[in-house]
Amino acid sequence: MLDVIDLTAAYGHAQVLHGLSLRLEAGRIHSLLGRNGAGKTTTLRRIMGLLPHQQGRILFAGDEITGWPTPRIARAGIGYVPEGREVFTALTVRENLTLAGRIGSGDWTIDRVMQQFPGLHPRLDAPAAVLSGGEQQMLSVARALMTSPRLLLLDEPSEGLSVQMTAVLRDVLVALRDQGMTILLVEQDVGLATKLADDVTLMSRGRHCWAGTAAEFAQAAGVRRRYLGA
Amino acid sequence: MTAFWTLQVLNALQHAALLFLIAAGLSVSFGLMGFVNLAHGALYMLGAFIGISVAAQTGFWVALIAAPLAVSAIGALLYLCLLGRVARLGPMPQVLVSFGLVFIATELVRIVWGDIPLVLDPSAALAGRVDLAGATYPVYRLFVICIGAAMAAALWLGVNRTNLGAALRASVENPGMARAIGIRTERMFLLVFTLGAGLAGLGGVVAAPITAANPGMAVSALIPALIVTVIGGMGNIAGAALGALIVAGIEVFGAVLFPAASAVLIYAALAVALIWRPEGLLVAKGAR
Amino acid sequence: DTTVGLMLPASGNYAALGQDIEDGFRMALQEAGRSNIRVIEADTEADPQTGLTLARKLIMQDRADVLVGVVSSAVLGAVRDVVHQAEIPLIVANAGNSDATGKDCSAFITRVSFSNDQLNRPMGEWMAAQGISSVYTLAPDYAAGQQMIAAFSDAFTAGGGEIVGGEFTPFGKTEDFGPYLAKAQASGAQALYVFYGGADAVSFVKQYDSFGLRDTLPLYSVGFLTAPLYLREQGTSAAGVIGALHYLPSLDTPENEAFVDAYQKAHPDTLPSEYVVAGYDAGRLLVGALDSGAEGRAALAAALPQVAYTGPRGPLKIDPVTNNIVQNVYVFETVEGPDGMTHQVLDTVEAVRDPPNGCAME
Amino acid sequence: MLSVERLGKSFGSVEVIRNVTLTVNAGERLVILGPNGAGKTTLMRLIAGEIAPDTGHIRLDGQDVTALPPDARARAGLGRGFQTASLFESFSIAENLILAIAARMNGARFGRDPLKSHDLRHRARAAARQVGIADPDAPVASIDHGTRRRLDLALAMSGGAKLLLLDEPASGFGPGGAREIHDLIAGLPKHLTLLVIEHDLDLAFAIADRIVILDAGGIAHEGPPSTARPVLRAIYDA
Amino acid sequence: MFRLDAMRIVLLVLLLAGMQVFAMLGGFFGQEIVAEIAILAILAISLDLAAGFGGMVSLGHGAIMGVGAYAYALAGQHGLTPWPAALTAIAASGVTGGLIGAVSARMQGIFFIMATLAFGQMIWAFTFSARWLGGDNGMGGIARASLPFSDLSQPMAFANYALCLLLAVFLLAAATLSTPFGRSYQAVHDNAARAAAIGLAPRRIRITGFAISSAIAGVAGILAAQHMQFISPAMMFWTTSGEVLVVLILGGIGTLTGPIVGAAIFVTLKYWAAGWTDHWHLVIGALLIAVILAGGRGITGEAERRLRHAFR
Ligand SMILES: Nc1ncnc2c1ncn2[C@@H]1O[C@H](COP(=O)(O)OP(=O)(O)OP(=O)(O)O)[C@@H](O)[C@H]1O
Ligand SMILES: Nc1ncnc2c1ncn2[C@@H]1O[C@H](COP(=O)(O)OP(=O)(O)OP(=O)(O)O)[C@@H](O)[C@H]1O
Ligand SMILES: [Mg+2]
Ligand SMILES: [Mg+2]
Repeated sequence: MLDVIDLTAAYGHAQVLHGLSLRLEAGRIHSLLGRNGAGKTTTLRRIMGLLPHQQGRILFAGDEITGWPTPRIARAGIGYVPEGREVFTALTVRENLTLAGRIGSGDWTIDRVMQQFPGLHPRLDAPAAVLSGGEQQMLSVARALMTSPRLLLLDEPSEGLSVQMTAVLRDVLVALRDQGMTILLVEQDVGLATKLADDVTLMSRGRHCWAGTAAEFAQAAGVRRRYLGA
Repeated sequence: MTAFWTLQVLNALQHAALLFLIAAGLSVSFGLMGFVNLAHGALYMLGAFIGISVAAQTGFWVALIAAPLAVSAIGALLYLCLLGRVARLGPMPQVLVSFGLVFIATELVRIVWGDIPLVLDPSAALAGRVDLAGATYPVYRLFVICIGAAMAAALWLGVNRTNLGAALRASVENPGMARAIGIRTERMFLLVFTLGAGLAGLGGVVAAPITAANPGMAVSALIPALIVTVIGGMGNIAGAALGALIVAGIEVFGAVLFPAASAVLIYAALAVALIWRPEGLLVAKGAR
Repeated sequence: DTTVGLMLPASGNYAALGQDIEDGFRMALQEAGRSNIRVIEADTEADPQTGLTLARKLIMQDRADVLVGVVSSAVLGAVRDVVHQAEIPLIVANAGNSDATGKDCSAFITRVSFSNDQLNRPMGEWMAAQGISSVYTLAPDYAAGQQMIAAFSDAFTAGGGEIVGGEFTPFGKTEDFGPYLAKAQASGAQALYVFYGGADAVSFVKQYDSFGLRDTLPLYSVGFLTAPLYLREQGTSAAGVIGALHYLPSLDTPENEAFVDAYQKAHPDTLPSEYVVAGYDAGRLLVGALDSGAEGRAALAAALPQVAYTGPRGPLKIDPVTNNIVQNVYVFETVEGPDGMTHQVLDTVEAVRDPPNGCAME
Repeated sequence: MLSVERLGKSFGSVEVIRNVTLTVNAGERLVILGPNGAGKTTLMRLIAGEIAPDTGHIRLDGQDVTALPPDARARAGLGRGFQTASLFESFSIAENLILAIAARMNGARFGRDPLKSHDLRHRARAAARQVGIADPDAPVASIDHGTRRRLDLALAMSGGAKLLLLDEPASGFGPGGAREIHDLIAGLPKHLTLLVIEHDLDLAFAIADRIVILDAGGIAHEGPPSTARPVLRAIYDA
Repeated sequence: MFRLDAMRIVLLVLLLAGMQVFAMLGGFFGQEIVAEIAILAILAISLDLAAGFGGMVSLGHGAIMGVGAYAYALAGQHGLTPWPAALTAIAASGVTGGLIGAVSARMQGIFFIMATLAFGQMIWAFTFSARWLGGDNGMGGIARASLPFSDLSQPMAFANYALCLLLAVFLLAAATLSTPFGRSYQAVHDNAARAAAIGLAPRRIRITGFAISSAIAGVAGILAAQHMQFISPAMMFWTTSGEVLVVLILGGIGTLTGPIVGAAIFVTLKYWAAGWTDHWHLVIGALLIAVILAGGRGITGEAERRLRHAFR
């Protein structure tokens, strides 16, 4: 589904990714793990075309999307839940969703996402600025779904979610996977990440350092300690 | 006496219509795109002068269409070559570049059209006067009221009945994320900027039969337009219309009832409005 | 050699007037065939600070022998003290503030244009004499506007008329006169008397006409309203407007005919405005003083007021009491002529001289 | 230390905080739990003075502070951590901390440059170390998410705050980081009073002396950690 | 955030020395220009304090400067000697700024700009029509300051005096920004919510900052009145403030040296370009745009960035 080959990225003069490679099988949940500052967020931003293109290639569903402008990447079917939510605070919840729905294929409607996140329903016409942290996080996921993606990139989606909502999110992601969506999950909650994931990739200082299935990861205690300190 | 007040109410409406045409484009680029476009007054001025030149060749009606189109084209060109790049740099560079454009446009107008004020004669069909509730009122001024009202309605529908307004606000707040949900921000900004320029051009050509076009108008049109935008609330068509009505009302009835204070009245109103509602009377939906 | 500092606005609101004055001034120098006059231009805009800076530059750095120009009264007010203290002659070619040849007069300041009083006073007297009994006034709210209306009102009421109302419109920001025209109409006055210039003059006449007030409320003005500069734009809207000015291109005198011909050689299809004439007469005055043998600041200052001649606008001399010009004032009606709008003289008030108004030189 | 009496707050027609009464004793560690949108952050904003309550009173050390602005409450000893890190973006990490430390020091407002003070710089570095920030001279604009969260916490604690309000302090930390933060908060000096909002139950139970569960704007439960589990289960399963 | 580093000190010294030399060699008009640059630079520094470091972009600074100038002239008329008159005028400007700030401090961005525009225009309209202040004709006969060792009626002496005042104002501004107050002021600009949470009172700090900036604008007003010995409401009109804003952004906002560079360029260009074209505004406009396209930081900001780069 997604092939990332030798990707580099930098902020000004600070090189952050040094030739990262990733391979995502379709219809699976893939966890990308690493310590703070490892470059996880940078990887996702790079895939979305939100950072200037440097070296490397990105292939998505047979297309080479390297260097495409972001809107085109989004329209090609990649949904993005950014770190820190980034909902449009000046817009209402409904506007956030309909806007994203403009490029969707229509199989995700406001009603359908409301079924997944009923907590948002009473707040539909409130400006996103006044939502609680957790509500904004749900909105951010819901917004990405409205674009009807084939591949969903999630950057720490459980941050700020209550235990109960985290469980809801987990169920949603599993259901999406079962419907055939491919998911790339960056998550600090290693427990959640490994419980959900089919495949796991570890990265450290902008480089890929371990990859395997979830089962293999569960065995690899040494790797976990070394790269995650857990 | 009623004829007198009818006349003044019509004057206020007519003044509001002109203010609305200038302010609407400013409000959209300001409130929805976050672009501090001080060159808006210059586009307004170009609308007037181009309209006058076109009308001299082909008559009023052609000018009424051609001038806004020409100014739109100028706006689009400016955006593509210059302002699009500046838009990303933040408000201070925007102020500076658009101020620079005011200087340049003013001098170009002086070079091309000279320093002597020019007027546009409306079509003969609009030249007469009609009797309304005892008052005799110039047809052209009624025409201005109608154009203002029609544009207000069209814009309101355009911004509120499509997702355009929301998409713009989203793109301004967080361009990266807006692009990540598939909004083609650049194309949309270009469209909106062009539209705003066209509105300014329309305002200019519509105003030209009433107030003489002169190179000073790039600057003098700016302040009332800014006041309308701020009092009405940014990025909000209904707000721009309301602001235009309020400002026009204050100017016209201030001139009638408190002539001695009429120079400061509008600023006093602005100060009061800001103190009462520091973010404009009608704030763009959703913004805190 | 004589060095002239020409202080005129080349940019900003008054740029068109500046251009006309300069054209006239250069015409006079050319006519005299003098090649030993060096002219240094300075763009004063309409800004007193800039005007003052440049006046000082002309006086101190360029060592000018005489200053010519000054369109805006605010600039004149700003440079007055410097000129007086530096004892350099200044020929005022426009700015009409009556005080400059009244209580603030100076032996070094000679005016060849007009004073606000000089044009408005005859108009007040003339209108009263016509049997007009009530007038509504409008003018921009600044010193010159107030001075003009005051001079008019004094003369008009002294002649038995009554000012039934009036308004000063906010300066520089009134572009729509609709509300004021409605007020004037409702005042029940017999006539409307106004002072407007620049873009305001054009808009005002257009708007006055569009409201159809011509039949009910005839328009009188100090003549700048329908001056040659604006007449082409105003077109037939200006028909019937009556005003008073010190010069009209349509004056039927041999001096004027020659002048208009000469001007039109350089500016085909354009009639000289009163500003061209002011510039021209400033030049004539200077040339006249030089011809009398004067050289240097002090001698020029003394010689300038002595010059008298009959020029395009008729007989012209300088009143030694105030150093203001003494000239004819023409009351005219703006009418449609064979080729466009023109002015038809209704009456000539001869040799109008301002009272000293507190002027005490030295 | 802190007492909140019959506090109420509505936004438009939505009643977000309903009649909440709560007391926090000096040195106590109180954790607020509750579902998303329960009103936890709103309660904290009321206590910090960022928004004004519709009804009720807030007392700090016995003094009624309901009408005081946030800065006055901060000077009275209240330290605030934000749910999304709130930093001085054009300053470095150390300078952020210096500002926070200097702000609470009474003294000449027109004295020496605090950013150049060795003493303050020293204290700022110590404060950065305390939350595990390695490079205190980095400009804030270039640091990663985890470091931002750490700095936010450090800003809350700096300058001798007596009562810390922390809104989800452990969120955004990496797997190893979360444990660090647990230890860090658990190891804070005992005289500090803590009011913490947290979704991470492990952390909550590790540090809490007392747990308050907020649901739909009201207090659903209050008591020692041992009593909280069944209530939580009831709320979360509903 | 403000730092008075070596680069800025070097630039300041070079600028002041350059202007001194220009005044010495440039004859009478050169001296006049240097004085004018110094006045504009002081005003731009004052605006930099408000806009660059406090985020309070003001279109009322021309009017606030005018209050200083008129207060100085009035105090002189009422018999005060120049120095006490100057103190009165600085206080008048500071208080005016404090009042405007008190009303406007809670507004942000364009709303703050418009509020300052409104108050500035009210001050202008009042002065414009106040007969006792000379109305639009202005007031003349204003005294220059007197110094025991120098005759300020000499243009060269006055230019030096203006440069000294400029230096003093620069150092004062730099020092203010480096005090605990100054740092708090910049912190409030950066993040008001966080500033309040660490115990800084944003509103009070903003008002104080605006008042200080206004007092400095008053210094510019006094100097302008002394230089021209004539004042008129033209200096209070909003376009004056707009021009200062342009000077500030052109030179580099938030640098404190930028205002001096911007003022020097603006004034020289104005007189130089006006010497060969009536359309000198065109030249200025094109320059403004060029500067922004070169990087958007203003001349000083851009130069500093390049130098920092080169030295690394
Ligand atoms: N805007 C920026 N400018 C400069 N450096 C940056 C910027 N954003 C991130 N970095 C640096 O890039 C590196 C990788 O950051 P990134 O945000 O990708 O890490 P991450 O793995 O997502 O960390 P976290 O778990 O904290 O979210 C970090 O060292 C960070 O300091
Ligand atoms: N300014 C406001 N206007 C309107 N509604 C608001 C405002 N602030 C908060 N709310 C609403 O109040 C409710 C409580 O919000 P609050 O932020 O206190 O929740 P929370 O308990 O902190 O949730 P979370 O755990 O998700 O952060 C939410 O439903 C939110 O949408
Ligand atoms: Mg990250
Ligand atoms: Mg919360």
